[in-house]
Amino acid sequence: MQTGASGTPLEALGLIPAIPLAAALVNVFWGRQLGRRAAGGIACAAVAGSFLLSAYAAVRVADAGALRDVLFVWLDSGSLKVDVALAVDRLSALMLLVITGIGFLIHVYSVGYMAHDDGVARYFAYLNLFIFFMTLLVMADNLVLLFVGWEGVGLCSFLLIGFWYQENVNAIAGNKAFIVNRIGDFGFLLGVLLLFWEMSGQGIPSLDFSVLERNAHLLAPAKLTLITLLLFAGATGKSAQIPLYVWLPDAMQGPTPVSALIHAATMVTAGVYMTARLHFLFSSAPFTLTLIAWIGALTALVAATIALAQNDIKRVLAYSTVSQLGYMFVAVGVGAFSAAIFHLFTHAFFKACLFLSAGSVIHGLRGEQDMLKMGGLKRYFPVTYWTFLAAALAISGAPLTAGFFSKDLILWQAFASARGSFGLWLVGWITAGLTALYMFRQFFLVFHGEARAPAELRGQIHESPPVMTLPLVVLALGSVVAGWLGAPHYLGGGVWESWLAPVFGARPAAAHEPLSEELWLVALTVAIAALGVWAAYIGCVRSTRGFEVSEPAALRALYRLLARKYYVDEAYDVALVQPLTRFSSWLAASFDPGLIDGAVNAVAGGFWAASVRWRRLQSGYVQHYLFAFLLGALIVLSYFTLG
Amino acid sequence: MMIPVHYYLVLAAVIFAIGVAGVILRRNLIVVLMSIELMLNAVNLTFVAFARAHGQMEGQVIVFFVMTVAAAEAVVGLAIVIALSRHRRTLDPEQMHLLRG
Amino acid sequence: MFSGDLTLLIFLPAAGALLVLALPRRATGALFKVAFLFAALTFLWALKILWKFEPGLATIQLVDRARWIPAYGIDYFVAVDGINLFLVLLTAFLVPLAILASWTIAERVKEFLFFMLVLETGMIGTLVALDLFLFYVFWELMLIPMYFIIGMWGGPRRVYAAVKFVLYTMSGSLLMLVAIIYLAVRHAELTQSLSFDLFRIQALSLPFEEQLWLFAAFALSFAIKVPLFPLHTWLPDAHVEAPTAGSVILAGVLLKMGTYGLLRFAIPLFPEVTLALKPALIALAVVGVVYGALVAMMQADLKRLVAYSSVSHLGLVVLGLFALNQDGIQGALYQMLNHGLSTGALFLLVGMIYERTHTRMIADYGGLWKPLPVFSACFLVITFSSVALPGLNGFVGEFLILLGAFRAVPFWTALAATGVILGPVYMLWMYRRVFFGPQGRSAGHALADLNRREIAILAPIIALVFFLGIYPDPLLRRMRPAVDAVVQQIEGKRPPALFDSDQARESAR
Amino acid sequence: MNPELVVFFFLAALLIGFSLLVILVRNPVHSALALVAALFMMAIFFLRLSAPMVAALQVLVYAGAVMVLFLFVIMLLNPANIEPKARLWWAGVGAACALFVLALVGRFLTGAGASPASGASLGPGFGSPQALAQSLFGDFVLPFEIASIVLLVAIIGAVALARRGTP
Amino acid sequence: MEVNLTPLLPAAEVALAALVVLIADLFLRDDEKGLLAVVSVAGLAIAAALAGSLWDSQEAAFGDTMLGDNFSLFFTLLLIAAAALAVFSSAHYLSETNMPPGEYHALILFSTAGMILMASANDLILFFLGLETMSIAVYILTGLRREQPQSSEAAMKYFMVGAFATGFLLYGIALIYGATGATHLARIGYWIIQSAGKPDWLFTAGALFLVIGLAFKVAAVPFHFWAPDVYEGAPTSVTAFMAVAVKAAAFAGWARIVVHQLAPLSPQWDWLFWLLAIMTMTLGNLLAIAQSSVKRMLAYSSVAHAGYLLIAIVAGNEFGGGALLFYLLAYSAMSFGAFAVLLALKNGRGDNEEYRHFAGLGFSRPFLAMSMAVFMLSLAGFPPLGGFTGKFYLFRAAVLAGYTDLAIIGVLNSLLSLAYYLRVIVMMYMDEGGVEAKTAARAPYLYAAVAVSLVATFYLGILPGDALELSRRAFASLR
Repeated sequence: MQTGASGTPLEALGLIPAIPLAAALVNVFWGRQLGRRAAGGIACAAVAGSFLLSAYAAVRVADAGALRDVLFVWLDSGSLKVDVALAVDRLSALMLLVITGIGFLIHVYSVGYMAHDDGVARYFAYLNLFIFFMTLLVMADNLVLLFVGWEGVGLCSFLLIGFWYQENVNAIAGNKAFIVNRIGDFGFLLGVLLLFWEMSGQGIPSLDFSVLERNAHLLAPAKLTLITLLLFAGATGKSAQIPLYVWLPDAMQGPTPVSALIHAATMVTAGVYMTARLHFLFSSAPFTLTLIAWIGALTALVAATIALAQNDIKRVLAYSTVSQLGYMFVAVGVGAFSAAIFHLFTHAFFKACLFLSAGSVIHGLRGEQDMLKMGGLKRYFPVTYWTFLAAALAISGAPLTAGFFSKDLILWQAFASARGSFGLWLVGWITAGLTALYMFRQFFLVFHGEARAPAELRGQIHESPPVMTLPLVVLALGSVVAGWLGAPHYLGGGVWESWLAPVFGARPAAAHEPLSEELWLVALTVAIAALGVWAAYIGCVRSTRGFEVSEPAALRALYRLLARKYYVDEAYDVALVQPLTRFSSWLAASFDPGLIDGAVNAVAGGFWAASVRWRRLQSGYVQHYLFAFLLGALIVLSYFTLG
Repeated sequence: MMIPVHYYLVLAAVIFAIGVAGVILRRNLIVVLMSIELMLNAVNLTFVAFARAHGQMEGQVIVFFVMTVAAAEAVVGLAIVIALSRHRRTLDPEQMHLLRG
Repeated sequence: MFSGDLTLLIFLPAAGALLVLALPRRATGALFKVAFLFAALTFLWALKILWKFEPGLATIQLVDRARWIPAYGIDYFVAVDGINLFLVLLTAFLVPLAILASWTIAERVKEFLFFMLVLETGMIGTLVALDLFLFYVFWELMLIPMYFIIGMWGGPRRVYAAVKFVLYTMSGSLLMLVAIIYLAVRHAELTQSLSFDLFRIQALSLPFEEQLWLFAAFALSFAIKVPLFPLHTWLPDAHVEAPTAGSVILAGVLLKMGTYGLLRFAIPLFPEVTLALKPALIALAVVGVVYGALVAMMQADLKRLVAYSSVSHLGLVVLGLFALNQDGIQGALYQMLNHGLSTGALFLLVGMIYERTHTRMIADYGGLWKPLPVFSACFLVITFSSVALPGLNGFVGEFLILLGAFRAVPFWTALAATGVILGPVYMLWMYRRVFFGPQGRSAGHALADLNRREIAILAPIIALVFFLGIYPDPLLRRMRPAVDAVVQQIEGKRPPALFDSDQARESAR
Repeated sequence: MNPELVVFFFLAALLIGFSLLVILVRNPVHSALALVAALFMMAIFFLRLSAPMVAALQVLVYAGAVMVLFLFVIMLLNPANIEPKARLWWAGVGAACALFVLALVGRFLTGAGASPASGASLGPGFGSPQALAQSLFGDFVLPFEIASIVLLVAIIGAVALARRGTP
Repeated sequence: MEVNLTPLLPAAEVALAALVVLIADLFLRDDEKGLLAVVSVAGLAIAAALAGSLWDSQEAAFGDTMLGDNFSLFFTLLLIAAAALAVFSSAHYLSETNMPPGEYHALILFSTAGMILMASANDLILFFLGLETMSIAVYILTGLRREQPQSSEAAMKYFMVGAFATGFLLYGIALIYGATGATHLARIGYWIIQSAGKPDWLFTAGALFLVIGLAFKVAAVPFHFWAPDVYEGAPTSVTAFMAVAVKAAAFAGWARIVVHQLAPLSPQWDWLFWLLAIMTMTLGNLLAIAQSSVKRMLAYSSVAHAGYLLIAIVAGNEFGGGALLFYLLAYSAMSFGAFAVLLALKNGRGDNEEYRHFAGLGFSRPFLAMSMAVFMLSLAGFPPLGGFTGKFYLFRAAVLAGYTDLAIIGVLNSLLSLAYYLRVIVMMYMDEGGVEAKTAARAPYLYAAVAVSLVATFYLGILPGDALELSRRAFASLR
């Protein structure tokens, strides 16, 4: 405690990550012997245990403010001391509940989804490991430990994306995810280092959050801007923002529950969590905040437009995730951290629900993911249809659903808060329309219209078993009602603001603006969302071609541009990957063996050649030797004539 | 008047040089041996001249030893030449370069 | 002062070597057992030394000291402190495993084991020697067994690799010999007493000009061993050709000798020059980090890839050393252990797969996870240890290095941190091509997963990988005082005016 | 010009001439004869330098014994064997030898002042057999004995090397 | 006249043994010639005992021309050991090559006697006679394998160059005599001091000629050309003897005359030795690299080692002297050992002295190969072997005397030398084929000689303290 961190000690805190870790180890070592059911059972039970503990912790937090458990000294280099210290405050308690709660549902769902897979033990081991790292991430009491969780979830993401490793695409996607994330982490790490030495320069050699928070004001603004920019670089990687969002769509190669858990509900929000956790740094770095807001807005817009033209059921959702994360960063950028977390919370429900529903469809269609081969599935999927619809409505911001509350809160903050601007709002607003459009395009393409599935498959399409649909229902319910926690004041207000107030401080109320203005904006948003739904209906139910327009040429080009994701992957390939590869193969094939090793070998060869050449001096003729003797004598005697 | 001692020295040096040249240039081993004798004789001359200059007998005694050694060397040298000639009917040292490099 | 603990540790393997020599050639089983027994005993004894080691002291401990060549003031002088303690342990830990990994060697077993044990004596001796002459003797003694191990049990180009290894290494160390002699002579001149004692020579203050040359000689020798870019090309050849055990020891221990030497000798002996040349060495180290990674990326041969990754990793270690602060040096020291474990393990793993498939070409592999799940999982752990995943050992060292280096040279550190990106690029790319995807050509062989012996080799390493990643404090606590002593040695010294400009800039920051 | 000097130069010219003959004539027998002559000239110089005993030994040992040996060997080994011409490096060797001589001679002449006195007064019997013998068996008895060993070794060696029969 | 013969005893005893051998040779049947070796070794042993008993006695005889100081005793013992080893190791070789054993042993002993005289002589004439005794005997030994044209050719070359060099050496003695009126080293030294360290041209010329003659004996570049040919052509046992004993005796001369007595000249002419040392090391090592015969490689290596030893001559001070003597010890052990291994490879089929004959030796003849490897590594200067310690002292002496440049060039040369020493090991352990194991020589004495060299190499490397002290004291006894 010498670092001055505060919090009520709670020994049991360590169990929250420990239980899933233990379960993961059990599955790693004995999973195959235990059999499928046991493997799944252990995993689910572990997460359930964590959830219960988290709930307990949340209750305790409500009284105590913050809980803390220092396990042991991890690193102590003399200047820096890092403890393995867990802490739970209201923010992390919330995150824990999301992670373990939604995590539990997804675990349960996975039991059904992965029922026929060979690697089920491995799957659950990874999944539990993920829960471990994710809980560690949110419970970490210092930046370094947070980084452990941060990288750990990256590892699990890598493992799970490439879960079906025998397909090269999957493995490649896993690599891409990890490496792109590492690019962000590079910045993050530098940010941590810079932060530490700056603090150290102020006599506060610590990376504990509570210590940092108390002393953040000591940092020079310029340095602070640099630090936050570097940290945000990490967030762009983890939370898939421009320019590092490219890995997330590819990450859909993993099993669908994984996409739901890691690539929608939890891991990708780690960046948002991190900025929220370090809100005291970010909020005093105006430049960074502005940048974050605009990057978020731009990401939201770009991803939404791309989502319009995707035909893979999961990719649409992936881009949707990117887009929604953009929203969260808009909120962060305008300093509305609690709004960001609120959207994170609601998003976890509806996006998990969407993914799992999509998974249910895919499961029922034996792995088919192309929406152009679906259509008219409503009758095959009675439960999934409704859960999907609920979540789609939520994400589109249908009034009184979860998404409605959180999105409107963000848009309002973007418009009205001190850092907000009309431009930000406008982008967000347009994106809201696009969101409804692509969501309902997907909805209609999948569940309505004519059935496009191959005839031989049709007989086998079936709704998923209860073990899968039950979590769906829970999540769908969440998608609809979870928003009330943060209901706006004109609807009576929720507990959200007050719950998080100890963490972020009382939000500088944007409520100077008249209520009417806020309502107007809500109305505008709802209107554009409705427009989006309508357009989707026109485009997909009527024409069934899913916007794949052929006329006129300009539109077709636009469509192709979107379908090809603005050629960003290709551009990265040409601008970064290829030059690097070419440079590196030049180094490996020419420079290293040719010049560097060549120089070494040339020296050796030179001596050999000299030896061979100079051997001829030794001609074998004795009189040559004598002559040389004489010359040598002359050299010796030259001392005499010269000296 | 006496001849200055360095006259003898110069003479000896010249003879020595001639001997050296003979050793290096002649392509008959026996003549080479003779040239070596010339070199040794030049040394002897030097010794004797110095003995005279110093007025010491030592120099002359040394000449005696040098002669002994020269004789011994001549004997061994000739023996080697004979041994060599059993392998090769030639006295030309340039024909003998089995060993080189 | 002669407790004998360290002496026993040094010469226990040598005794084993002699015993091996005495056993009949045909009894390969007995030979292996005896050699393993001695290596294991050495490890146990090293553990005892760890036990006896008193943490928190900056001074050397367990000193063994006796006159050796009194005429020149040469002593047999060995001791441990926080700097070499764990490297000794690492050595004693890796050798039994390397012997265990060589169990499949069928030819010339006796010679092989003999050389392995002699090598161990050389390595431990090098690490604990504190008399410059003694150090040099052990330093060179390491070379010969390794030369034989590469040359006799290596691959097709083993002779080239072995000779290159020796010549390259010697080209540096011979100059160091002159520097050692020079130091001792100067010591004798200045103090009128003969000694090769490191600490007494350290106390000299030689003119900068002289220090510069001496440092150059020491640094060259160590830089080759490290190997620091651009002196690294012997390494890939040596690694590719060496047998598994050779690669393990080479990567695991021998390379550390370079960085250890820098820390133990070059830096404290010549603090002013160290400060003056710091920028140049850091630049080389950082170039090495990036260069090694880039070249590793394009390697087709697994061993070559790992070899170049060593270049990259050790560049980072050197960066940490020349940060010249607590964090950097401790990180570097810690990273030496990590690299020893993870790269050693990588070579073990490559050796195991090579025994099964007789190829090391990445292109021949693919989809190995399917037939070899346990092996693949082990490989995965080590891969991530190598790319410094937090929670595994590599991270602790890398983080501390970057932490320390960032304070000293932020820009260069940022550049070096690109290793954070490039490391996974080549390691994971390799991993994917070997273990994921459809099964490759090598699948034609009947592939059996790890047997018990192999698991016994890997299990302790993996356990340590986790332990060192999760709970590094016991080690750091023992290293810290000694590292502090080195840092203090340097602090307060400054290079002469000629080199002063960047120093001034730095302190102004 | 000093008559003594004239004599010196005359004898010196002869000595040099014979020496040159030794190395210049093609026929080894002629060389040997020239060498005999040169050795005689040398003996004359010894005499002039107050070393009569040495001069006598010179004639006996060299001009007598050693030269006979030389001639004997020449006869033994094919005398008709005509020596091939020397090669181009004559010039180089000539230059080297000339340089060599110049290096010495130049110094000897210019540095003459530093040379020891040329005319130490000599005691009676200087250079006589008695004087030589006294030195030889007095101060130089050990070298004398060793000289005998040298000769012994030479004899053994000559026999070992040159004897006939299956080696 | 009172004559003290004590210091002469070892040399006289060796010569006496030679005579006994000669006489015994007449009475022994061919199958009994092995006794000659016994006689020789016995003689040498007695001589060694005599020399040992004289240690620290500082005897002098014949008007101080013959000294029994520790320096000469050190060399006496070293040379006797070398001779004894040569005798020991040649039994096998002699029977394989039909060299006449009587003459062989007698000549070895005579030359040893000559060498002892060289080491003990404090007078240039005595030194010269010792040198000639040695040289003539060795010329003959070189040509003793008469059925081999190489042997005769080597003898011829050695003889011609040797006689040529004798001329120079003598000329030098003559000029020194002319300048100083003396051949006695102590008197010469006194004269130098008289001339206040600035001796005149005559003396300097004489000293330079003397140096040329000595440089020939140690095969310093450019007076080395004979060495490779002669070493290669001579019977291997003689080569071993030559490489060790002749070199040691010549360096004894260097030490006593150049380093000690002419020390006042050293500031003036050290650059000359500096140059000689560098040229000798470098050329020797360079040319050794591309050889195909191990024997010839060893010859070049011996040239190179002469270069290293010249470093000590340059360093010149007391440390240089001690280092010189110690290095000679170490060099003798390892170099002799290497040649002894070559001797053991001789079989009915041939000499087996090429690199290719060493292929796979590590497995067909493990002991020989292991020894050879040790000798090679020692020659290359690897610790903890004698060669390393020796080099260490040499370089230390150089640094101490301010010649750090020489030390650096020296170590770089060591690096160069590694290239060819390692090649032998490569052939033995990393290649197959070569000499078949079946023809292993049954030569216990030879193996014993190898083992002795091996032990000495290790001993001088690991526990050099005593030998070093011995060397230091031996050099310090010069007066």
